[in-house]
Amino acid sequence: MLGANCLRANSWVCGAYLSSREGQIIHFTIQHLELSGLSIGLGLVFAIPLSLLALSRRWLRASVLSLLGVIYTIPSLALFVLLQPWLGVTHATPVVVALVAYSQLLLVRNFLVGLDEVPAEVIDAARGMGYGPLALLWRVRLPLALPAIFAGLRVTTVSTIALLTVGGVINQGGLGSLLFQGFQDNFHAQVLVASVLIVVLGILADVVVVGLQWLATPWQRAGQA
Amino acid sequence: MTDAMIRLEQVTKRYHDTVAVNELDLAVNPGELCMLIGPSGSGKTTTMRMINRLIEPSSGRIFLDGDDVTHVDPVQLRRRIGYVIQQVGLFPHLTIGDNVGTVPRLLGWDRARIRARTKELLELVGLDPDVYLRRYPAELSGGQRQRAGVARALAADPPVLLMDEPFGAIDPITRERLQGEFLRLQHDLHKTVVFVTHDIDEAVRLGDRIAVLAEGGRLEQYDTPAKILGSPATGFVADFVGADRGLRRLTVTAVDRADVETPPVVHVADAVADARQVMDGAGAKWAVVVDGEEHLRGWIGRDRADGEGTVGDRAHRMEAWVPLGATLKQAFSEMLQHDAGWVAVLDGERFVGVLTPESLHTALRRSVDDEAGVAVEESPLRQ
Amino acid sequence: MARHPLATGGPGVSLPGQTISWLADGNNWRGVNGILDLTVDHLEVTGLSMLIAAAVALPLGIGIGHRRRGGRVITVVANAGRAIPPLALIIILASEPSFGVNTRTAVAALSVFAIPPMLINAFTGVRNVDVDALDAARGLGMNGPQLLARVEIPLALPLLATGVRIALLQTFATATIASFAGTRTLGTIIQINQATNQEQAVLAGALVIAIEALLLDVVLAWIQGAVKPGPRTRRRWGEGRPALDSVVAVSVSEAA
Amino acid sequence: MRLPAMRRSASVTLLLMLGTVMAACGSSSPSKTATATNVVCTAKTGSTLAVLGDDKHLEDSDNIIPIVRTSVAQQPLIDALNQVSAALSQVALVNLNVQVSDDRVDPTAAATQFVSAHNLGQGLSGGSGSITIAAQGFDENETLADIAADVLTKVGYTATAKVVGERELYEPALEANQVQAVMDYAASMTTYLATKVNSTLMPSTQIATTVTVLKQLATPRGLTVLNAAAATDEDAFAVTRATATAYGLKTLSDLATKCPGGVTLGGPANCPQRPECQPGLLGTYKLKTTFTALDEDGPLTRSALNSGKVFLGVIFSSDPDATPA
Repeated sequence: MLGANCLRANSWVCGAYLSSREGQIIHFTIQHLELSGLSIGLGLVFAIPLSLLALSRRWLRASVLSLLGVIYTIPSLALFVLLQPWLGVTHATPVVVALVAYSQLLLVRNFLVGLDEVPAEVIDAARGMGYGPLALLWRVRLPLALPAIFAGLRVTTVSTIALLTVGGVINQGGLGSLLFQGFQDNFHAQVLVASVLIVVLGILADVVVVGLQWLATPWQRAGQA
Repeated sequence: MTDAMIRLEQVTKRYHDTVAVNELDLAVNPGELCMLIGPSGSGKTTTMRMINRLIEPSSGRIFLDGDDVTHVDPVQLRRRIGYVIQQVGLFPHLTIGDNVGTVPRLLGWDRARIRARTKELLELVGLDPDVYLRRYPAELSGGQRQRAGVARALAADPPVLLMDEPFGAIDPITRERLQGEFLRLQHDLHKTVVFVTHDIDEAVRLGDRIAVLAEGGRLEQYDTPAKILGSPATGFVADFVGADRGLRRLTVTAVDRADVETPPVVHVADAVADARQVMDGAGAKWAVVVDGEEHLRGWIGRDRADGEGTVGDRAHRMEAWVPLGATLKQAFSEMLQHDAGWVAVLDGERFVGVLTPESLHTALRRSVDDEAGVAVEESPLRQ
Repeated sequence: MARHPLATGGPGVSLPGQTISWLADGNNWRGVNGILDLTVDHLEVTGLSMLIAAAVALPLGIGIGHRRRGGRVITVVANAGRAIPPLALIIILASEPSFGVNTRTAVAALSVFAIPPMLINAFTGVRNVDVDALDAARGLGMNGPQLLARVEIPLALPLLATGVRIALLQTFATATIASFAGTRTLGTIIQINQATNQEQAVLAGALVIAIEALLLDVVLAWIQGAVKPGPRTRRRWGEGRPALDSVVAVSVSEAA
Repeated sequence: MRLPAMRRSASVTLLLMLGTVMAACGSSSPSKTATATNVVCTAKTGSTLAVLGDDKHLEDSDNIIPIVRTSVAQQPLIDALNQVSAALSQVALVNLNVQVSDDRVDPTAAATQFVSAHNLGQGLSGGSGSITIAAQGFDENETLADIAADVLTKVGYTATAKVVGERELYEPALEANQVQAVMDYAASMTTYLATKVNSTLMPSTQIATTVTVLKQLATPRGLTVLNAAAATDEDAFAVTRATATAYGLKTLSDLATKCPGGVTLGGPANCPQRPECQPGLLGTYKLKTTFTALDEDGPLTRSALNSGKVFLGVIFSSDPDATPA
């Protein structure tokens, strides 16, 4: 059975590829999920203190956002490569660090936009009823900023999963590596399967984040109901 | 007056070069509804917000129930003071129940007590708990949201309530109803309330006492609505209260027994001839018809009193009447509404007397002269 | 500075040092694989793709925006634009014999990905034009096309320019990756030297790409400022930089 | 229907892009034609390739040869890998490539099948510790690394194959103990080590001589050279079948005589530095070439050859598609 005909014909759509390379496909898919999940997770972990820092001073806000904007402008491949000497070639640290850096602009800016959009009268009422500054942030301003934060998270999640693919050209890109290897071996089925999987992962992740938002913001549901 | 619930002593608020409030002395007694009124820039909202220290006073002292709260922890202080604002500020991400339970939760009450208190308050402000407890603010109308706002402010049963134009953004009809309900609530709860408004009618209707503030927080006059309307202390107050303050007087002066006239009274069972005789004797063109227990049954005109028969079957129904204690304004509006020459005054069911335009006018002048102690000739009504 | 475990560079001279000297070396700039030549190829590919994408995206975005309907389509395009990795399409087209490994294929792929940002921002720009302004214009007796030309497009210009700017930066970055699928761009410096582990050249290439991208961004920010109707406001660095990915602006409104 | 306002304001946006392109096209990009002193050969497009004969033996003995770190060179490992070399005839190697490159069999599957077919690792045991076998980024070498890993696992090691990349990447990794073994190519490794230490030693066409020279270079670097296999995979130079027939080319010497003006050459980026690549063509065959860096017998080289972008392409001699001219 080794080498079914559609494999030999190198056709784009070839079921035999899935069965013959199942292990490899699963391996790279898991690696893709791990790397992008890690990047998004770390992105959130860094975005919160960064946002609070940006909140603390007026001028800080502008310079934090423009710094993140500058990073965002640097083409992904260039940043991956620039980080390699410091973070090592043989593992994915440079790619993860770069993806985390890219995610900051969207996460921090949406965090701030979300906090800005909290209605003034709600804050005034809360302070008037005896909410201290911390309680005000934690129990009033953050929950109300959630819709915008989730919007940023949605975009970041999908674009991180897609951007990881670029790591494939330096053999650190999860499904991106499978895709690029497929190109180098001129293996059509592998190229197509890798590409479709990346897109499917992106869409599934988007659905998950929308689900999380649906759970975390009951009042929005009610508003629309 | 040491027993004032809220006392401001020489309270001043300076923003670098402008003075928002200038050495204000104000005392609000327990259970009193004190209205703060004045044009924008008069510092009325600033004054109110200094009481719960949302705005820190530049100098002077603030006493709450006798304690000097000028330098206590503001966060704890605010939990002892109810706070209602025009845009309500309900927490959009919390249900109405959780909104109302906010301060009790901050004070650490246990869940059962909070739940009970929340239900009780929602009923108090006319929102059915079974329907509204789990609703979100977005699902309520403006009026309902404001009721929830008041309920939230009263949740921890604070002795003092600060209200910053709470009904400002609500349509006139609902506002009228909310004001009525708030008066009924205040009647039951006897909270000490500082109520900021720019609407003189609202101040007159709700206030036990009204503080009229001018530019820079200068207290022009602090007195009962009747006094403010009847005898404005300064030109500023007069202008502010408005040229038709006489009309507004009507809303604050109640109908008194001394004001009514006693027209000829006939009994429903009397003969028409007797009625005719009574009217001719008094030179009156009409007479009031009552029954056995002095209950008003109607009236009979001289022109209808010819021939035979009992007064009862000739009497007209009496549309225009007001209860004793109603305001002169209600009496006037009844009179105008039914285009009647006079209005009957009843004490419960019993007929007391009638008011004619003439007697209404003297009643109005009487209420001004007594209060202001001013001789009739110079009474402002003359101008 | 941790030595690169696999570096074969000369002993002693640190990596940054080598990178700088590589950059300082004149003949890395001239010649067929020189930086100047590759920059020209890079801008050619980017410019061409942008032209094609703009010819499709701008009229379409403005048209749909003008009719105020089709918001759903735009959101789908936005999501798709984000979910599909450009490298995938480039490689698929390069692997397909009928397209093959050449500039034409790369331009085709790049222009596909340049469309979403411009389409979204053109649509949003026109649709968000203040309704009162439109009513006033209709009131003055403007017909459809005049409305579009005299009111909607001028008012939508800032967002239109943002869309073009984002698309241009995105295409410039993606063009770098296209070198790994056979298109001569600045990425070629990385692709060639990475295979032979000429690490300092790879770093130098990455540095050149990053700096050129930032320069392009500054120029675009300036042009965008010029395009913005209304009073010139002094803009601090970064202040004028609208959301680089104003697709987020759409998504924020989508989500909220 | 003219839209004055639209033309005026929208033109700024279009100008922006036109400006970018105009600036780009305006400057003269150097023409890429070969020097035209005498007869110029132009490539003919085509999808089948023809390998030109190495009549002057530029390509030395690039037999497959296991190289391991001396620190892991215990007897079980040596015997196992030598068994692999013994089994690797030229036919076996080409067959492996057909399976993996054409039939798209998974390299690991092809490897396991090869190991069981030749019952490698039979009667060997006692291996312990973990061994990482480096592999270059193309199918053949990945398969060979998988075969080595299979056999070593049978013998008791925990062996894994790992794609590292070109020799410039895996040789330093070998010395730095990041990887412990590699299925290398004798002549190429010899040249690489020689240039690395500026030695004048050279591989030869005879594998035996090449191995002695390789051992001389490798041992001081802590590397042990095992037995060479019969199978070889040198660089081969190919043109499209159409070009071969057009110019009647059979061997590299024919090419040198038919196209004295020189030809365009495409291949892996390190070809200009490798004596058996571009320098060798000039030295041994007096063939001038202008080089374009593409890849290691990958899609870039193939499409450049097929589309006529390059006249001559570097491919692997063991590549199933490469039939002699």
